[in-house]
Amino acid sequence: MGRISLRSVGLGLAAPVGALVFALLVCGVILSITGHQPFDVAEDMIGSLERPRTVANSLNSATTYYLSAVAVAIGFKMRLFNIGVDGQYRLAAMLAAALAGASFMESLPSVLRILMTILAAMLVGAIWSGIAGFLKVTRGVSEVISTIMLNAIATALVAFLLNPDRLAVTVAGSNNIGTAPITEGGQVPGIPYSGSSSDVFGLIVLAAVVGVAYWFMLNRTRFGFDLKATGESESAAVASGVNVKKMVLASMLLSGAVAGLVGMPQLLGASHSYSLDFPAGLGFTGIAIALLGRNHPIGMAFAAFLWGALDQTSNVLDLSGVPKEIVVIMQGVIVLSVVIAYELVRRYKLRLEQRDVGRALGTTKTPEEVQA
Amino acid sequence: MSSSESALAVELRGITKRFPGVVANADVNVAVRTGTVHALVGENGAGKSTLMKILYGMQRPDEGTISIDGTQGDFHTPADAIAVGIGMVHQHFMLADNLTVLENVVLGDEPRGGGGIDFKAARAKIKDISARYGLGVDPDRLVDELGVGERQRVEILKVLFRGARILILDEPTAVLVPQEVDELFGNLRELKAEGLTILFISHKLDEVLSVADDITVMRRGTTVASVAPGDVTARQLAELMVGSALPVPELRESTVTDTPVLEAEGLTVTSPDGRTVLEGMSVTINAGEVLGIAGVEGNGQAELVEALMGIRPLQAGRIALRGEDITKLSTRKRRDAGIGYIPEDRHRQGVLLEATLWENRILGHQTKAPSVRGLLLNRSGARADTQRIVDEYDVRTPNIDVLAGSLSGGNQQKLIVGREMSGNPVLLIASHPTRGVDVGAQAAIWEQIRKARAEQLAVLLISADLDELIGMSDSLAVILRGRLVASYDPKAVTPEELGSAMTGAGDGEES
Amino acid sequence: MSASGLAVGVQETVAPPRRRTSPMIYFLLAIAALLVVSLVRVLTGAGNLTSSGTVAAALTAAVPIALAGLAGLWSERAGVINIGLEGMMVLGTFGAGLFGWQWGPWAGVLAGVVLGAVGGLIHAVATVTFGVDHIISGVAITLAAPGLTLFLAKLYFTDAPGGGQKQSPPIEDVPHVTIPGLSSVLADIEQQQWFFVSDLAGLLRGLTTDVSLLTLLAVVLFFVTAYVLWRTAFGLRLRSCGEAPHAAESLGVNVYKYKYAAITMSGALAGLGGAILAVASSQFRDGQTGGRGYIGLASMIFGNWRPGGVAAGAGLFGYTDAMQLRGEGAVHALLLLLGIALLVLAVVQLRAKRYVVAGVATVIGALFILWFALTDQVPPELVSAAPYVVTLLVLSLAAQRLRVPKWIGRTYRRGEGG
Amino acid sequence: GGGDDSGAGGGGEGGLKIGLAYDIGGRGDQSFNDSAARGLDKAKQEFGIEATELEASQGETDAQKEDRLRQLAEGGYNPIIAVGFAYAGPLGKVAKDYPDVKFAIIDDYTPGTDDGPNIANLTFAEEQGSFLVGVAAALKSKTGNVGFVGGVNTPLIQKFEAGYQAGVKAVKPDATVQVKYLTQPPDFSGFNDPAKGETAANGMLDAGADVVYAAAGGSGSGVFRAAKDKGAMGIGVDSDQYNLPSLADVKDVIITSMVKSVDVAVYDFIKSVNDNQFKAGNKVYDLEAGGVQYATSGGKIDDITPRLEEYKQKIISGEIKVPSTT
Ligand SMILES: Nc1ncnc2c1ncn2[C@@H]1O[C@H](COP(=O)(O)OP(=O)(O)OP(=O)(O)O)[C@@H](O)[C@H]1O
Ligand SMILES: Nc1ncnc2c1ncn2[C@@H]1O[C@H](COP(=O)(O)OP(=O)(O)OP(=O)(O)O)[C@@H](O)[C@H]1O
Ligand SMILES: [Mg+2]
Ligand SMILES: [Mg+2]
Repeated sequence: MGRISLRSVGLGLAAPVGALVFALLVCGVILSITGHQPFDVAEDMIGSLERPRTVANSLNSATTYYLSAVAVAIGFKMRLFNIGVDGQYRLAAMLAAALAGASFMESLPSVLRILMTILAAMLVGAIWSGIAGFLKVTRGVSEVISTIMLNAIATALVAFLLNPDRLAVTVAGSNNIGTAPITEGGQVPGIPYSGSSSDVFGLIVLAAVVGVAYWFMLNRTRFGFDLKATGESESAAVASGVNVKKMVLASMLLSGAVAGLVGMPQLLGASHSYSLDFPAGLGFTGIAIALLGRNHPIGMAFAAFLWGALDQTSNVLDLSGVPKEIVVIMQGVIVLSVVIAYELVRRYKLRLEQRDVGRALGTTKTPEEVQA
Repeated sequence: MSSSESALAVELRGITKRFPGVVANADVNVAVRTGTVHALVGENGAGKSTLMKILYGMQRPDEGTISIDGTQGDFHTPADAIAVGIGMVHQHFMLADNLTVLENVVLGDEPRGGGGIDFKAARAKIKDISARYGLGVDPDRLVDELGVGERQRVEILKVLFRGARILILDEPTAVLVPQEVDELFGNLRELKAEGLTILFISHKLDEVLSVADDITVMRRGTTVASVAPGDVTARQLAELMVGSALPVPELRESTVTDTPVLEAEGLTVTSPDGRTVLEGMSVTINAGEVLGIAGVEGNGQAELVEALMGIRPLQAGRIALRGEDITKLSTRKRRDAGIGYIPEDRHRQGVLLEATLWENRILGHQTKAPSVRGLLLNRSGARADTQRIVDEYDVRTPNIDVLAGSLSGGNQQKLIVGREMSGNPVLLIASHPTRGVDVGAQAAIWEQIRKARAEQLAVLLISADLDELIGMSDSLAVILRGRLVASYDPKAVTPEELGSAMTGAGDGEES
Repeated sequence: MSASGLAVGVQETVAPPRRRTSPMIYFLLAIAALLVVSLVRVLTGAGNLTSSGTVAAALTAAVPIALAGLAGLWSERAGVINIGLEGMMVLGTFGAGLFGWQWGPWAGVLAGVVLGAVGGLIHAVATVTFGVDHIISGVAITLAAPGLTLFLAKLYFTDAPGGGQKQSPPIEDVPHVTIPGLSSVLADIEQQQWFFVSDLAGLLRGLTTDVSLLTLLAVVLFFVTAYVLWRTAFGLRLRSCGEAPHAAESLGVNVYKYKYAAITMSGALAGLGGAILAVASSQFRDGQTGGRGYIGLASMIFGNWRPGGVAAGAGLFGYTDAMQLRGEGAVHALLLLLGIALLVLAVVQLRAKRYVVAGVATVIGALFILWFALTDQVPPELVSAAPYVVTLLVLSLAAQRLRVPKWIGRTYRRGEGG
Repeated sequence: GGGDDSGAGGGGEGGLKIGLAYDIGGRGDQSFNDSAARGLDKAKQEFGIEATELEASQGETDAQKEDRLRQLAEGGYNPIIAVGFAYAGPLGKVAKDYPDVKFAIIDDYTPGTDDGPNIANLTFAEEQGSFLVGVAAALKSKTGNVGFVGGVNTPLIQKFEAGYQAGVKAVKPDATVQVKYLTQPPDFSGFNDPAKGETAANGMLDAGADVVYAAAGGSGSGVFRAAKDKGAMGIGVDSDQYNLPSLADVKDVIITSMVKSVDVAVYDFIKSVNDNQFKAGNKVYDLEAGGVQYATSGGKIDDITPRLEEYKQKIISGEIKVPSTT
């Protein structure tokens, strides 16, 4: 066993490291071809990570990305493709922001206010993804289509609600429009990060909690077992007594509830209002990170941080005249090469395992031994 | 050996093929005379299919040579083998369900005309071949709609369509009833008469002895004997195959009681397209009784089983388990009430190939100790019990943390049987419990069923293996087009009688 | 993850034995639909419902989506999910921008096709050769493509006249054609506002007037696809790779080759869709595809992996999109149209004894009609959701008899079959 | 805050070192950002200064914007110009930490950015300029039916609409104004989708409009193409679009443009810093200041310029008060 685990650790590391090296190589080539100095670029990016602020911001991005990735991963684990995390978190953040900013909330104790906001966001996210789940189990509508459609519908709905006649307030002189700002009591204070001008989102704790809960749910609960079983083989799960329709609905609701959280760190920790410039597209980033982290709670955490760090260090590139899109290319190449590497390693491991099984069972005997 | 008397159609020399962990073929030598039926026998995993795939260019041998009609060949793909006139019907059907028979047949060798496929010519040719060999295949039907027998004939048509002179048939009779087998053999003799060479794999030794001109026996990846059918008995052949005597399916004294465990009445199931696939079926099984259901595949067995398990909705009917109505209960509740389930297709319904053995132990028992505690999994409980099953049922595995997919089919099956027997079920629904399982495992599974029956378990046994059915059942029923058409006393019935009842030709008697 | 997703809820399709719906049925259905639409047009006075302008705009809007859908069809028929369509379209828009600007629109289209095909090829290498999960590879391509194009755009376009960091200099358009004579006759009939006749004239006029050659090319490609995939040996083999690759392999078909061909073709078609988008907009712009690749994928599923269905899905989307862009009035009328359509569906479902669906359809239908009756206008912000709502509704209420290529999303490796 | 942010600060010793952060779109968007770039270029030529330009990416957070500004500040850039209201929040924070650096923000004057002693808010009276092109549309229209195509439904673009509506109504109170926004935020593709612009404009033209105002960034080219096909007229936005090379093939339908002189504002700001005349607080670029105007290139509105000038004077004098919301 010791030998095997050592081997599997080695193999486990081989994939991501190999892939990273490969991705760097590809980007280096692209940079060289286009007349840039790959090493200078790398130095700039790594150098900017020495700034505490960049690290803090990377952590903050990672927090949001991680939540988004978990939301996506819950679906992935049972082969549900929730492309709708994007719409779910935007609608959830908008409505939760409206609630949190509402004047009647001012009188409530801070903890209750924050809790209500977060619960409201989870509820909205769950309802929005629940529509897709409901249509899937009752009408067999592919969740891929329905969530794409629901993303666009959410956009229209948010635009409709983000109107001074409805949930938005306008600020004189501003060209922005958003929900009423959340006052101090409704905000989640940041965690000071030494040397950085920006704090780390207080809700990074929430992300950690969600990650642990996700891990626990998958590995320690019956529900998680059913979820994984359904993902691995729907027919076997059905035969084992899993009600797949209920599972689809439940996991869509769960995925949506987590999606509802995606906007919270930013909303309660920084923006304090849902306005036109509230970050969009985090749902899609979540897909990439879930894939990169292989739906694994720890894997996704690393992936989220890597992603956040790449995003945050890209600003420095423009200053030295390198198009920062090189970072986006790098992200794409990393996803692809990590996965290729994992696939190669997986095949290799499978071969090793079969060989082990074979050896243990003595099926590798030579014909002479057989005839004997 | 008479191989020197006529030209050799196929000569395999020193074929060796290694897979990770397994030497599938080790220095195999086979010589097949032109214009003969040559049978290849051997237990599961002996390397028969692998050898045939090598001959057909689907796999490359690590060592050895292949000669066709005296000329040495080097096959990289099936296309190379097809080019020299080899055709193969695979153990598992190689058909695309969503394509028509015609499309499946012409695939890869399409008659061209007018910038596309010449459908007219293809249709004519298929009808012609179909008529000539009495295959009765309609080129325009979707393969999805065909039964196993028809699929088998489409497979043969595919080969004939390409004008193959050497036919490989890998276990063509496994899914056929005796009458269909006879028809097939009729076809084979006709083909042989036309000078074709046939390589034929089967586990059914009587068949082998009746149809083959030569027999090659394989064991553990190598050829251990070449015999003529006249020189051996089935028993001798079996001993050559396994190196020991064959186990026989049989029950000892009757344990049947009059306490009904399963009472199903008027079960009616319709398929999604509105056909009635199960029509007012009633089944009763008492404690300690094994009810065997015989039937050609696709006559409603799968639907019956799935209806009993609550996987398929009922249009009408009532199911009671030990007197309690379970008609409206979910699959999970039914399992909780004490139904064990050995599915016919273990990869589809029985195991999670990418999960470990102990996780597979939990599957189907997600609500019961020792694998769970409340809403949480009990990992140590599940692991301990998995170890127990591995030991008791002789599941050959290095440990319980390997993925189920890396076990052989037989060992997977033993794990499933062990799992379904745990938790003391009152009713066991066993669909083809020994399908594709080698003799050792077969004997073990039969023994477990006997043991449980002695402890008052009720068993619904569905099998395509008529010997198993006759040997293991306390009573026997025949299913045809969604109805039970006849009942037999297993002690008094022959496989032939059963076979004709299964095809609708026989006259079953009430018993 | 991966694979084709869960089958739950999808009604199992057992092909009705030997009942081929004749084209006549579709024709009659289309006539009936047009009758209802023109009835609504007369009732509401929303001329935009069937005007030639709407039809023409719908056609233009549908083309890139339809090509993306067709691209998806090629790939998925060969068993490979292509969620990278969006990225391949982006490559197409960029190719059109870079080459179209310097060497004219046709060169641009060609470049778009080639770049798209390169995207497809990458997808093929990842999924076929390396057996990577199809979704992952697709997402990676969709992720990297905009990065790459922006990176290159900054290099090539920033200092070009009329270009910028995120957009190319202008591209010329390709010629547009009109069937001479016919257009003006139809225009006269359309003007008359006759029930049905004018609507039909509007429809025909929209389809025959000022049609871009690229639109025609797209239409031709649909017929070519249908022919190639269902009438030729190449197509049969390709489809067999998506249904049962090991069966194909056992008959000597080189599955890898066909998968490569299909995915590359898929990329090329997506690239074409992107290029057409760029040429029709006179330039490449970052973010121009606006999710059309995903919509195309949706229209392919909507269309049950068949060219006619893809065209219908893209057409439905293009139509509602054109309508909402051309004026709010039509969307208001759409409420009535949807209401009526739902009631019709309710009756059909009632006759099929599906009471729940019939009930739900009746309720939603009545709500739409009520909404129509009680308001003069749909809030403008919500209007933009019309195409999505309509697509979702149609999908939810139509029976889901989807037939996914059987081997979709799964890895195939030579010699592992049987 | 603190730590790593304490360094740097004041400007360079010799010529100015300007940092400019664009909104999404960046230099070359043939619109708003490009206009800022023109102002920068002019200043560069004139004052021989050095400049670095950074650009926002799609979907980024305020933190990234803040980081961008900080990097400029840390890098010794002074002054720093933020293009677009999205920078408002981040700028407020950064400016506090760098009291010696002069900042400018375009299109925003909100509490939080107005109180900094080192921030100049450069805002525009888009509604006033839009009013005038509305007048032009009404005067030029034969059908009494005109259109407005907005790129994305945001308050900023709504300002354009409000002024335009008022202008049209001022001339022809019973005229019809058709309004369409191409997309809803956060889908900003409405600024980038000429095909949508063309469809929307076609709808308006089919419904009787004969002049369409395209306040839709890059989607405007589609609007003009529709106008050209149907023999109608179009009105451009932000810059004098008649003269844009990218619109050369449709320029004959562009009768005028609502020019928003971001370039002037940028140039003025740099000049003020260069001349040590920096003034914090809001500077409104309105008609009076020449910050917004109507373009006359192409001579299509020569016949009505007297009327337009008349209205312009009335606005400047305060006789007409142009609403900024609908
Ligand atoms: N692709 C493969 N990879 C690894 N091992 C394989 C592969 N195919 C076959 N084997 C192994 O080779 C051995 C021979 O398998 P083969 O399928 O040839 O047996 P068989 O004689 O046809 O058995 P059966 O009677 O069950 O059909 C088996 O032990 C199996 O484990
Ligand atoms: N294509 C394959 N790739 C890898 N391993 C394979 C393959 N086919 C078979 N094996 C391995 O061969 C072993 C059993 O295969 P085999 O098909 O011979 O079993 P079996 O006892 O005949 O069961 P079954 O009836 O399910 O085929 C297992 O270890 C399995 O993992
Ligand atoms: Mg086998
Ligand atoms: Mg075999």
